[in-house]
Amino acid sequence: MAFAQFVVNGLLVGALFAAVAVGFALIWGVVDIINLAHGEMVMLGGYASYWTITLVNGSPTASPGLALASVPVAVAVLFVVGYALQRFVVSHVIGTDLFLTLLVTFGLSILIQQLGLQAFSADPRTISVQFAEQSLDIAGLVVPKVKLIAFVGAVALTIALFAFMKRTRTGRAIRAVSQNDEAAALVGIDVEHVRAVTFGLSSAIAGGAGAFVAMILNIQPQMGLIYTLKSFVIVVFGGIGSVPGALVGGLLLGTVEELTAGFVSSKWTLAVSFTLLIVLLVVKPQGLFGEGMGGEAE
Amino acid sequence: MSQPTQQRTESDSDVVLETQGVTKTFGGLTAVDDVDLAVEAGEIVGLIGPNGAGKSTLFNCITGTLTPDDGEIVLHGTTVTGKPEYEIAREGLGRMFQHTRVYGEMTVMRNMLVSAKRDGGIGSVLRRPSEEAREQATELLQYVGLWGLRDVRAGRMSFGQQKLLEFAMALMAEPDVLLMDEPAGGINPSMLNKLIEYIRSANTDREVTIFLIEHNMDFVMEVADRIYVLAHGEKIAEGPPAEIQENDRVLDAYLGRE
Amino acid sequence: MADSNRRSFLKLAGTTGAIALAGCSQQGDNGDGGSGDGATTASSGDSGPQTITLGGTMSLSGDNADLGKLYKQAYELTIQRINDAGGVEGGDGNTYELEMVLRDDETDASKSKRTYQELIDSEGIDYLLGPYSSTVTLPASAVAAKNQKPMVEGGGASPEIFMQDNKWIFGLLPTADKYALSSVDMAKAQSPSAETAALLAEDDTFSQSTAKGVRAYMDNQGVDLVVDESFPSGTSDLSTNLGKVRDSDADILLLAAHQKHAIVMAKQLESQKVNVDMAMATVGSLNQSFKDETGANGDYVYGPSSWAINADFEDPVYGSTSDFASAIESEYGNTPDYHSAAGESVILTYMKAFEQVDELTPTKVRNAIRDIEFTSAYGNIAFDEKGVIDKEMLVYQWQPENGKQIVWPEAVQQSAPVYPMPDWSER
Amino acid sequence: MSERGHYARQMFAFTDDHGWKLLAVLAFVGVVLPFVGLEEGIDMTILVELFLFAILALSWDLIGGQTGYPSFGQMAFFGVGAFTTAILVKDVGVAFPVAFAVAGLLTMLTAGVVGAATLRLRGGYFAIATLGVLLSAQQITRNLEITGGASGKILLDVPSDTVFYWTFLGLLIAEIAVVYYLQSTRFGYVLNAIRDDEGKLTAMGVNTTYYKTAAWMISALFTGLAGGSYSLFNTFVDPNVGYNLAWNVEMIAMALLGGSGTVAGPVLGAFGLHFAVVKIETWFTGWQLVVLGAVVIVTVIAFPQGIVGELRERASSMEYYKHGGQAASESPGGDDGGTDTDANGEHATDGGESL
Repeated sequence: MAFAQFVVNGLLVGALFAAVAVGFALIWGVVDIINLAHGEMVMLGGYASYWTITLVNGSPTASPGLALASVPVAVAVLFVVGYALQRFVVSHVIGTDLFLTLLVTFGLSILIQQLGLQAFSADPRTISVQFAEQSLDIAGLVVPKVKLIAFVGAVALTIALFAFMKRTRTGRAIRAVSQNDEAAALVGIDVEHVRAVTFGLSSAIAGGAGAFVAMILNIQPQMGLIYTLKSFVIVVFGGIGSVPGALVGGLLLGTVEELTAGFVSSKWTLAVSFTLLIVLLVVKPQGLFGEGMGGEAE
Repeated sequence: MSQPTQQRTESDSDVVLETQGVTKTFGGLTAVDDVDLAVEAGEIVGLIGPNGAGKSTLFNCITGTLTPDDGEIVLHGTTVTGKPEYEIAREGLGRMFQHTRVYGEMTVMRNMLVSAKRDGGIGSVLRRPSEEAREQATELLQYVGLWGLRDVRAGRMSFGQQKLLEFAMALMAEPDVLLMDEPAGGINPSMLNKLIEYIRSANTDREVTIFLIEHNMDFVMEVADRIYVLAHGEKIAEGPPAEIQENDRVLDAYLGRE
Repeated sequence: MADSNRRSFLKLAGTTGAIALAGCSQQGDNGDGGSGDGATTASSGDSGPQTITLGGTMSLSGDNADLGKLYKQAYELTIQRINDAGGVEGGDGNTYELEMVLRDDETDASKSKRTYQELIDSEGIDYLLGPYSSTVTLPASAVAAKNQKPMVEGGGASPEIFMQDNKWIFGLLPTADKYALSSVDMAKAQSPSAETAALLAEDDTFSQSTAKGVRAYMDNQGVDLVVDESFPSGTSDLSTNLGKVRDSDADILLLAAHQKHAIVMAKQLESQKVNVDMAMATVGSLNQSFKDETGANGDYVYGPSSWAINADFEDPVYGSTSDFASAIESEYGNTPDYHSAAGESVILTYMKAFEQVDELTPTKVRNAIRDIEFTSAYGNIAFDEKGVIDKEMLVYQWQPENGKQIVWPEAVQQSAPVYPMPDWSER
Repeated sequence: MSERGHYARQMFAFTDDHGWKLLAVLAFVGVVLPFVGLEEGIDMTILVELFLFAILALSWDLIGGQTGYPSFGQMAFFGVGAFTTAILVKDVGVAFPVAFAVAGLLTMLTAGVVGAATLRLRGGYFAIATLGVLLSAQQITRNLEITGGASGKILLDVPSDTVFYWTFLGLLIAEIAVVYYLQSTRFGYVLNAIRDDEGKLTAMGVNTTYYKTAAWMISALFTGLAGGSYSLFNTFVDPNVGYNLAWNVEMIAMALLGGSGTVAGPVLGAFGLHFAVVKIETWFTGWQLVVLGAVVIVTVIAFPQGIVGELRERASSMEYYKHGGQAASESPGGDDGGTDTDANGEHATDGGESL
């Protein structure tokens, strides 16, 4: 029973990590940027949702409907933020040395974090979702309602992204750019625009995840780093650049962490996931699911 | 083993490079299928075949980049199959790549010096390159006409210049056998004759046995003493250029008649 | 707080550094700016009142900026009030205005050595304000000792700071190992008396010190520790640990961590169906922002404080504790907590010491601080031989009817604790 | 790595000269300063930090810039060194020089083990694996008894700042000398060739494993020795100080902004950026990180090849055209090959192996 409970805890929170990491993987796969400011997108998404609710209700307490309605706001705001960042900043270092892109996104990360600090103060904030703090009892397992909502929401975001990539013209253009940007340019795709859209999508999904983080946990200007680091682990689990791999990787990371917390001790959770990251890279660099899954969404 | 090997037993002492029944498959597709061939000292041997015939895969098996699923690679009479790539190279096997590869951010001179055959033990690694190496590099650069560019970053030069540099680098290592993957590819016609001259003189003056893949038929027919033909991973013909040009199976393979 | 003089001094210091970098030998003019007891305090020259500059670093950005802000407010307002009232009447007969140079250490312990050295040498500061958080305070206190400058701090509570035989450091917070003790006392005294406890501790210096202190204490008091878990600061979700608490049937839950985790605990107690008689968090559970964010889930949660906002202490600058509280509130719009009060008393400690010395030197001021005894908005200020204030923690509880109430010790309580906390099914 | 980044790493004849001059000036000034009035205090502290960051940037550059293995976890070695001396000096009671030596040895050993596992990975994979090493080292240290756990180690009974001034100065001079010397040897050539095209080098008969492992270990040695001195200098080390994630990025920024793949670049980059950080902290208190973030972004975008690299690329261009450029070895009019260069030549050497 304990085992099942830990797995459930892991999956519930893992879906959020997954939604964050999916964006990270997308931008890595398509634009070839390791975005160290990705965690900050989660943070901004959380605040977008928080302030939307506060604006409507006067306090960060929301009915489940309003809470859910704030998610698209976060998604939209972060899409614009991501699009602009790519267009005006990151595009300058596309295709250069790996570390130049790392430095620029690192610079963005501290810049956004510190501006967030000035704008929002360092106080942690959280959204209270009415009637949703209680738990369901499913076969003896404790399943918090708000986490269930977030779980479904995070998975839905991921699937929406996946469908977007598969079904829409823009999605196809993104895949074309990821496979061969020069060829894509030759067939008339505006590569710069597509990259910016990809950055926007990546940030948007992270922002949506951030809204859910604000509901089930809390948000703070400095919260981003840990999400960026977890995204690294997840992306390695799932295979670098793979969107579906990131989803599975996120669920897996959540589960591994909660099992570690449950059966060993919570103080070892991060040590275990970072060590797993190294081991996996050394033993199976293509990720747990091999190239098969990786190829699809790229 | 298979027949060709036995046929040439009397001349075995002259064979420097030999493949015996080499087979390589990738996920069910057989790229190289039971190929026997032998290159004798002092020869210039061509390897031709339509696209996807398995020529580059065979090269990669010989150099140790890939490990064959079956068969043996014999260099100077010793089996080298399964050895690491760098060890095979040290036994006298040089290689030039299809896409020219030089060390783009190093100067031309350093490209040459780093390609020199290593002499001595660990200590020599921690010393400045020897005078002999410098002289040899100077001579080779003058020979291929790049001496004036010795202090230029190699990646800055034109494709043709890089190709010449790669050739000079290959000679710098003093190989016994040099594998060249499409040396004439991407070179403008005016340079082609120069290249033939360089290859010939390397072969005669420096006693380098040359084994080359080539798509440019005029080029290969002119330069090679002997030619092997691969199609669909199998060896379908071998012989002097004149014979190969007359060979029906070769024509079929190239024209897609089967 | 910056005047033009300081700016130009600073530029000069910058130039010196640049010259050193360029490799020229213009080094003779530094190093004598602030060393030794006889050094003069930075003065604004002319004929105006003399000034004493206090200097230090604070977590103005970085992980603890929320608390760093409280100190900064208290420092600034107190200095302003002192100057408005005519300044400090020095024991040497002069009147001094106070100034302050406050740098940002980002709660980064690798910054404090250089920054404090810079304050001493380049800014000529003789009287140091301590930083926030134990990790930053440790190297900073070593700089103070080495340069023989007193440092009064209201933000570093790890007992290790005061175990180094450092005669120059004075702390206004009870040490971290004491933070959770009075909560245990309280739970022991209730009916039913607490017999088992769960302890969840963040893995930072401060929280680990707190955990260590309370662990030993509970062992001593015969409280059985049934869950004892640490978690990385980066952990965002406590549900598995709270699940352990639920399954262990512990009577009380102690969370040694900061506000971020206090909020997560308050939210997840309900969803994880944890019913304990007492749930307390060591830091961050008593701010108004904690209650604002957690709403009804924050009800009944306990927290320790070294200070009571409604206590009635006399204060030489503000008048009384409540005057101090309302001054901060009207100036900055947020309610002060014990961090603010400790910050205020850092300044007052210096003021009192300056008043008592016949000559303003770091050593004399340090000696005066050792023997100091006065009352401020924070309470009675006096230091033990290690340099720590002798204070016990009060225990507060958020009560749905009355708001935040002192519930322990009984002698000063405003309301009786609602103990046990009601089960979630009954709320 | 490709296009713009690589301009930073060429024309070594030019650097040889630079390294020599830098070494001479630094050694002279560094040694003379204490005799003309440099005393313990803020100037010495800042100088020690400048030396420290120069050591770190140069260490990173040896593996990241010269060898092209983009380490993103170099601070792991700093932490190993820092905690080794902290434990040895405080808990075992050995003298600083002994602890210093042990720290160096232990760091090299660690690098050997880590390198055996990770140096097979390329590009981004290697970067993440090394980041993983740093992060798990930090987490593990946090949970160990011997390292003082989250509370770290307080080290008050340590040598004076002057001792550390000489230690860091000596380390920096030694490192510049080592890197400068290695650049002119076959070893140095091989490292650069590994960066440019490791596959080619292997095909030419070089066992690259030895070379890159050796480079990694030398780089780790200097990082570890710097860490080993720093924990005592700082009088305090905990997992956040020893495995400082901000420094992990700063040292790379310093190397790249100065001009990676050179001797002078990382050293000057470290001096410049750290000095800027010190000033920014004083001038923009509370907003310092905002300014720092903006400075990093703007500098990277404005000078992608680093400051020294910028000078270098100009020198290389002049050299090429001085000797006739493309025409040097090709018959007139035959410029087909030339246009091919950027499309094929560059990508084959630069883009082929990354990620």
